[in-house]
Amino acid sequence: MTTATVAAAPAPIRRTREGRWASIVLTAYMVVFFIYLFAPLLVMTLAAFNAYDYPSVTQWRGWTLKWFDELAGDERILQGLWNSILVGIGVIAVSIPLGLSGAFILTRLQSRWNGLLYGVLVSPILTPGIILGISTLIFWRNFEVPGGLFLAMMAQATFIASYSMLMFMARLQRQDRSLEEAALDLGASSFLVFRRVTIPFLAPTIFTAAVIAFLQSIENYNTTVFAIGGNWTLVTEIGSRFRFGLSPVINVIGVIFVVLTVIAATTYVMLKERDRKARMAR
Amino acid sequence: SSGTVNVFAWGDYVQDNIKDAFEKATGIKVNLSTYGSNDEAENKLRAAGGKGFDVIFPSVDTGPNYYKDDLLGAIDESKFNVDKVIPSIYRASINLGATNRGKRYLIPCDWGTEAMTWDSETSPDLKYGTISYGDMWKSDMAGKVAVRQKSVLVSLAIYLDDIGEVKSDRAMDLYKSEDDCRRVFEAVTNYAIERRGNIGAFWNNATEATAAFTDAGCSIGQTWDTTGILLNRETNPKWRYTMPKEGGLGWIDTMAIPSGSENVDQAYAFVNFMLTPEAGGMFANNTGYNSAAVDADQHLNDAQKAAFSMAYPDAAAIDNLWWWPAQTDFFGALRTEYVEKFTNA
Amino acid sequence: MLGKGKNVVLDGVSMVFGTFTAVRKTDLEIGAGEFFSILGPSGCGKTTLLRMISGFLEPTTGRVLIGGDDMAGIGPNRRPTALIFQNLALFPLMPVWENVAFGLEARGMPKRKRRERAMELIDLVALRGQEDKLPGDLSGGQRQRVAIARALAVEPAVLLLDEPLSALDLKLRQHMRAELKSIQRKTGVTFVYITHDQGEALTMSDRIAVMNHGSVEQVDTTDVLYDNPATPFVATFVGEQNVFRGKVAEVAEGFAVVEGPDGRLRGRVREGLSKGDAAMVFVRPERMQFLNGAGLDNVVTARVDRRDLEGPFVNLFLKRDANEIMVHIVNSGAAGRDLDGEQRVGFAAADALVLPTGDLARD
Amino acid sequence: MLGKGKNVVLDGVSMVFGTFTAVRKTDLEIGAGEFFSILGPSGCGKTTLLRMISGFLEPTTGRVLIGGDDMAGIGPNRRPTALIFQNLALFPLMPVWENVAFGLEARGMPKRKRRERAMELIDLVALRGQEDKLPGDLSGGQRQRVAIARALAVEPAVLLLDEPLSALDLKLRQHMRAELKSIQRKTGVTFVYITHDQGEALTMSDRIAVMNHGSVEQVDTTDVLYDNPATPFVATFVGEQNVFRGKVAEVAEGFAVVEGPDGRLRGRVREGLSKGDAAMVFVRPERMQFLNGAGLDNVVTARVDRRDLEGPFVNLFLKRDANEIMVHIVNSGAAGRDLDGEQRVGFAAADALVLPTGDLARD
Amino acid sequence: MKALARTYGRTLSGTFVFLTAAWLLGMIVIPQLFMIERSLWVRQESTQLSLEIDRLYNEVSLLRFDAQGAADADKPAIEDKISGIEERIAELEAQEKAPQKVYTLSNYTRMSGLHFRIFVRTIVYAAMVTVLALVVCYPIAFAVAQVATPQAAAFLMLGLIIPYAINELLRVYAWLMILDYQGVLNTFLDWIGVTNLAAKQWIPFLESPAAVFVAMVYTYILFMVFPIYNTLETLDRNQLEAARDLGAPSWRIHWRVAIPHAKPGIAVGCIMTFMLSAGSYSVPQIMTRGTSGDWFSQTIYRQFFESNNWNAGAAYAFTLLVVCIVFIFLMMLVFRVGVRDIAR
Ligand SMILES: Nc1ncnc2c1ncn2[C@@H]1O[C@H](COP(=O)(O)OP(=O)(O)OP(=O)(O)O)[C@@H](O)[C@H]1O
Ligand SMILES: Nc1ncnc2c1ncn2[C@@H]1O[C@H](COP(=O)(O)OP(=O)(O)OP(=O)(O)O)[C@@H](O)[C@H]1O
Ligand SMILES: [Mg+2]
Ligand SMILES: [Mg+2]
Repeated sequence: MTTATVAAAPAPIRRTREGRWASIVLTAYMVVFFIYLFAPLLVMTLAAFNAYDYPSVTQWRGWTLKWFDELAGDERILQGLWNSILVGIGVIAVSIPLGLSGAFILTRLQSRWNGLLYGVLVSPILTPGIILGISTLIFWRNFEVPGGLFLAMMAQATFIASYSMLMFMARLQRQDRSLEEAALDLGASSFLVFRRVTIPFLAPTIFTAAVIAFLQSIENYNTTVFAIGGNWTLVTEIGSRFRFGLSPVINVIGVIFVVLTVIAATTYVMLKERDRKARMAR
Repeated sequence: SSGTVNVFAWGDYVQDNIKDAFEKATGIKVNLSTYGSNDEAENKLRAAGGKGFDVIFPSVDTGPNYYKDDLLGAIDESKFNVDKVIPSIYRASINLGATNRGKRYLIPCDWGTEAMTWDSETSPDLKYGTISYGDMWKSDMAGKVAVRQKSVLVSLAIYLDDIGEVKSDRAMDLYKSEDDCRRVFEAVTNYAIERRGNIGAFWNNATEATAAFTDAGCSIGQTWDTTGILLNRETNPKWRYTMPKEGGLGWIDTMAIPSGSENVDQAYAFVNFMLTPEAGGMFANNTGYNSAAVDADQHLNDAQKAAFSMAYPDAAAIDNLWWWPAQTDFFGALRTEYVEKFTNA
Repeated sequence: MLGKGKNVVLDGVSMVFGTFTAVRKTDLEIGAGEFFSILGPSGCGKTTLLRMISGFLEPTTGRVLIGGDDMAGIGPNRRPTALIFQNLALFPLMPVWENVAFGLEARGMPKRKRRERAMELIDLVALRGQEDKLPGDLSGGQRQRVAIARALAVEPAVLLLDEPLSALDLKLRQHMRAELKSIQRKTGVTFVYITHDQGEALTMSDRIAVMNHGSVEQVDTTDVLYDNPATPFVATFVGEQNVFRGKVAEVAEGFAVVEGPDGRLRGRVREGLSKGDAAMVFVRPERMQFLNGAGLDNVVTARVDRRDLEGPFVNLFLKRDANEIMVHIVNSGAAGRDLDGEQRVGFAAADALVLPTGDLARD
Repeated sequence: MLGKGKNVVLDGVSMVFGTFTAVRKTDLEIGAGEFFSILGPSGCGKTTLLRMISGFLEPTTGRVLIGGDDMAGIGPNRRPTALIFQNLALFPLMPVWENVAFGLEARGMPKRKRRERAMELIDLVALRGQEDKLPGDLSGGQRQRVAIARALAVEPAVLLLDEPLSALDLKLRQHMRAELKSIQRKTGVTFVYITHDQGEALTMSDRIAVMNHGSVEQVDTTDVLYDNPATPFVATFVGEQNVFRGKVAEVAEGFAVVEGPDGRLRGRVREGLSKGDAAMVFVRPERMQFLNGAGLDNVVTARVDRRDLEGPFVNLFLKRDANEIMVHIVNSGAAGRDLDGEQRVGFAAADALVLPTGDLARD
Repeated sequence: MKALARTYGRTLSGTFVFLTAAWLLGMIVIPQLFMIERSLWVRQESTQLSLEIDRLYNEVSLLRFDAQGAADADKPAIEDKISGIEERIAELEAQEKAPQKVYTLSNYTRMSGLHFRIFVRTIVYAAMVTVLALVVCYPIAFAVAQVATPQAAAFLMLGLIIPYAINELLRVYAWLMILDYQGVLNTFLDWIGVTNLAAKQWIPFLESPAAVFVAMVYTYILFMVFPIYNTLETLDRNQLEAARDLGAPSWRIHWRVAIPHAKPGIAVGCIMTFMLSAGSYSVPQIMTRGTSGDWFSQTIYRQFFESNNWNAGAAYAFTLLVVCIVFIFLMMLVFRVGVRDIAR
């Protein structure tokens, strides 16, 4: 009796005549929107295959793959990429626990100061990135910590943790608190509750928050450029090359990233879909 | 100190061939970081309190910005070969900001210019000898001019001084005192604002400068030598680059040792290496700039030689250069102020 | 196989939230192994009471004793109780058996052993074969059973159930009532069962406490509660009632006569009412009869308004001025189909109860 | 004040989603002003049927006619129907009166006039005084009434209700049944009412269609449905039944004798059964009696297993091998309290119904 | 604290509090206080005197340099000259005072008319970007949340995320390539005959602030779509159907049902977009090539890095932050959204 209710997916609106117009308009709009979304990517990708020395599609000099070769030989870019990844991983490691802690405190503690605390904890999102970078650098100078990958990570984590926190708060607010109470009632220690009930509940958000943290870290420029000191990441390297003329090598990186993202995200969606189907079938 | 040197350089300065040659010659490992603008270099060093780097490449005129916060260490002239720097440049640099209160902090490394780039097809009449900064402000150039805000006001000051419209001692008044500076900038900016329609694009880096001509449709402008030369060489020979008759804007990039350097000896070794004719030649071929090392021109390749003679057809072109003087506090602030005024007019 | 139930004693327990008293001073004794229900309308304080027993709330005053031990300061994870939540609170990401074994996991039992133990309980609640599914893949009734097994796994002496059936649909709810009751018998654990559904409470419980506005109005066995409610609230909250208002005209030998707009009505009375007091006469619809001439202790005339078939019963609704009278007749084919217009209905004095006027359960 | 109801005709209507047939070819005529229920278990296609009437779905085959007009191609916003959703779908951010007036707003009625009109409807559903509250601040029953008023505001000829009471608790549900019924009478609008609760359908409807697996198994008035279900499914889905299985031993004069493990049982039969066929005998629990010696057409012996007080009834559950027999006795004080051990229960042949073996409603 | 400890125990709760405190103090408050402190003082020094001294020193240095190459005979004269100047230097240096750090609000109050105009314009522009982004994103969020099948929705989401795989600089640069005078769009228009590039007749997209808007909306789409999507996803489809059933046309359904429901999401999206666009540096910097006016973030940047006035820069930045926060509260007030809704 009830199993059918569980499995029933929300039926899509099957429109009758009235609705049809609205849906045509909406579909048309979506098409335009996605053109808007992908046009720059297309341009950027084309430029990666253009033999011209600067990223351009209007100055077309024929197809080439030389920029891919050049990327393979560009140690600074490759090293920068590696550094970006290191920083990204560090940012995940720092911002996820911070964001989680903040979210727990804000959602679980009822206090008059919550509003203020919330305001301060999200303020890094609103602070110009440059300022975060500089203030982090100045602060750590007191402890004789020079700029570098570590500080870049700390500076980025300052605001990325805020994003994570927002995501965790959203999830926690949807949490069924009675699950934790049930676990306690069954005699679980607080650690067990956390490990077996809370963390599994948060796991999907931890995953997305980590992905978003990583992406934000990888693409961050304003904050990183100051905190990075003598080291460099992919983006700061691109930034410093801006002055001397970008080469389409940069576009090649973009293309690779897009392809990787598409592959990763598509597999993710497919896996989820398969999972859902498997569950429906059961 | 260790066997490494932390070099903080412009993105294109220390390329692999130089790095490898230096490491081979001295056994010191180069730890390279790069930047894309003087502001970036300066502020990074300032934020780091002068620590973390052993060699840095400030433009000579930005020296005072470093002195104020004691970011650089004084140069021990006994530790490097003064004679390896082209003497005239070495001498000129004294006044341009390389010394402070009697001590030298900056050693010239290379020099270049910012001068006229134009489309010789659409403006066949323009050529070296007659071309002038004023050509950018002619009424038939609406939407076709590409300039860098920070330098265009100065070149315009030189031009207006030259034609006698705004007297400024060849723009030197800009550095004399705050009041003079304001007077000249005010007049120059007003002149520019009246003709703002001429501006097709502002640029701040080579990428933008190139795009200004290839994508934004500009046909005349003020660019760095490398931009102009590469446009001519790589994009289309119709693009020409040369000095205007008022004199090109000359800049000198230098090498300095930050006050917090921990590898001073290695730093001097690096400086000395950069000033060898071979390294100077490599440098010039790599970047398109002109090395300040004696005899570096012996090692130039043909393309570089050709470019040099397009940009500086005769010795007068070089003698007539207007070198950026050392910046003063009020100059930096006022220039920003008027640049903003011009930009937002 | 399971621990015997323990008794629960509430000794002057009350709960105040800020300025709001959710539970007034309450004394209650729940016997070991009893199926005890707490019945009351939404917001009357049932959950609060239960949470004090389970240890999630510390009472503002009074003591909670379980099996004779004072529970003050002992947290929910150290009391011999287990709570079944209204929404069940199954762990959605653990398969059934892990849910059931969670309490054992918390006690550090090795995996192999706890799976074994869980399987026994899964058998007990007839879920064999479902042990590796996730709760989301089960039907409502099955989920219900997982919750019971999970709670029983920790061998509680007292099982606290907070409206565990309210999320199920009617048929299933009826089915689960029987199941719960039989599990309680099998295990001998004390059940404290919260509900606002009087039918549920009546069918399952040994005894019922009826709460209203934070206080317990009556504690009795189901039959007593149904036949001898202590207050108008209990009378109308438990089962259906016809209510007639009036003033006491006579009191004698356990019976009283109430005079009101519906005439003189006689019914049983307990002490506490004397002549002239405002009173209410309560009669269950199934105790009323249509009179074909013949008389009964009490007779009222009213117009038949409508007839509802409810299955085993036919409900006849009669109107007398503003008062509505409901009569249940057993559905024996065409029952009540011919009744129409003005009718005389009656009931025996023994089937009527006279109580002092008081609040009725709203409906 | 409100438009009279219109009739609804489904003419060979069916609905296929992809490869899944949600509603099989159905013919149905719902009279103007009728209170018509569609009853069936979850997933049987009730909502789908309703959505075809309301215009949210176009039938795969067949036609929907309302008041004689073919509705093909006419969208939900232009049909003379209004739909009340299972979860009510009140607009949570609009105060009550705006909710009620929304349909009028959509028709461009000026604010003042529509508020006036909304107030009339608010009076109709007895919500005067609540008009400026938000739906979230109302009780379940009040919200229910807002939904009704909102639907009535557009003066529909047909009101479609999709399990509107299922979210309410028991007492309230019972109360709202009466209310809905009385509104239907007052307005004369055709009500098409969906439910999976047979009690609800029985108490309110003029006629009921029972659906199972996408097809309508029986359409009849409530009494006929209860007393003469056409199939085992309907028999067990509507009300409680005792079921005895066996083979037909005899058929004569509208009665059949079925032989099975419980002995020879006699009951009414319709055509279609002949000797030797597998058959089922259905008897309602309230038609069964405990026999003190005296005989009845059919007698079965079984052990009393347990006694549940359900309020007006006492349910006695008896076990006979695997079969459970349920007997309802009217609660007359101590009803059934003394019954114990082996007992004889019987029922009249006229109260039993013999049907060909078929699927029962699961519970 | 107690509430937290009851569920998670002392150790875990303590860890949460510790981490939050470390983040709050060590990464946000104290570093920011350093900046705020900076915005509250100026360095006072007598520039003219120092300039004069610097000039004299340079003269000495020059003379010394020349002396190396000079004939020996000339050297004494030069030495004389040098010592003369050095005396003068000593004299002046005695008058020179060390620069003084003076606490003042002048960094806040001295904002020039131009900067104030830029500031106001930036706020207005950011608001316009926000509105534009809202208009662009709402239908998408609605479609993904309410109309698409779950599978389609997953792919639409994927489509929304892909552009974020590439760096912001590149994204903006790509837009520049598209909108430039001789960019992709104008080339395309040339090809269909609308413009004529050869004759330098093109549509100057870049000259209007709209170019920045287009790129900025593009850059911040996700920040608008996601919060709206999240709220719209929770909108009961029955409400939409109920509205339609009651005869409402699509626009009214949105106006009266969907948009009010999505309000918290809209508020959050607007807040984020506003913040990000008000603080965006690279988009206006790259997009306009300076031709359509500065944004305030560029001004801040220049205060820091070109005027070398960190103190004023800090004050500007702080002002922007305060205005943004005021904006948040305004939005929350207007939309009646609580602080907590922002997380939804
Ligand atoms: N933590 C709390 N703070 C303040 N008031 C509370 C708290 N918990 C419960 N209450 C109030 O105490 C009263 C009793 O609540 P309780 O949950 O015990 O009712 P209930 O009988 O279980 O109702 P329901 O049948 O609706 O679950 C309610 O009015 C409720 O609002
Ligand atoms: N749009 C659709 N696409 C595919 N299958 C559907 C769709 N809508 C409904 N169904 C299926 O059709 C069957 C009938 O659904 P319907 O909603 O009509 O059942 P119901 O009788 O209303 O059930 P309930 O009592 O649970 O509401 C179900 O199995 C359901 O899964
Ligand atoms: Mg409760
Ligand atoms: Mg349905």
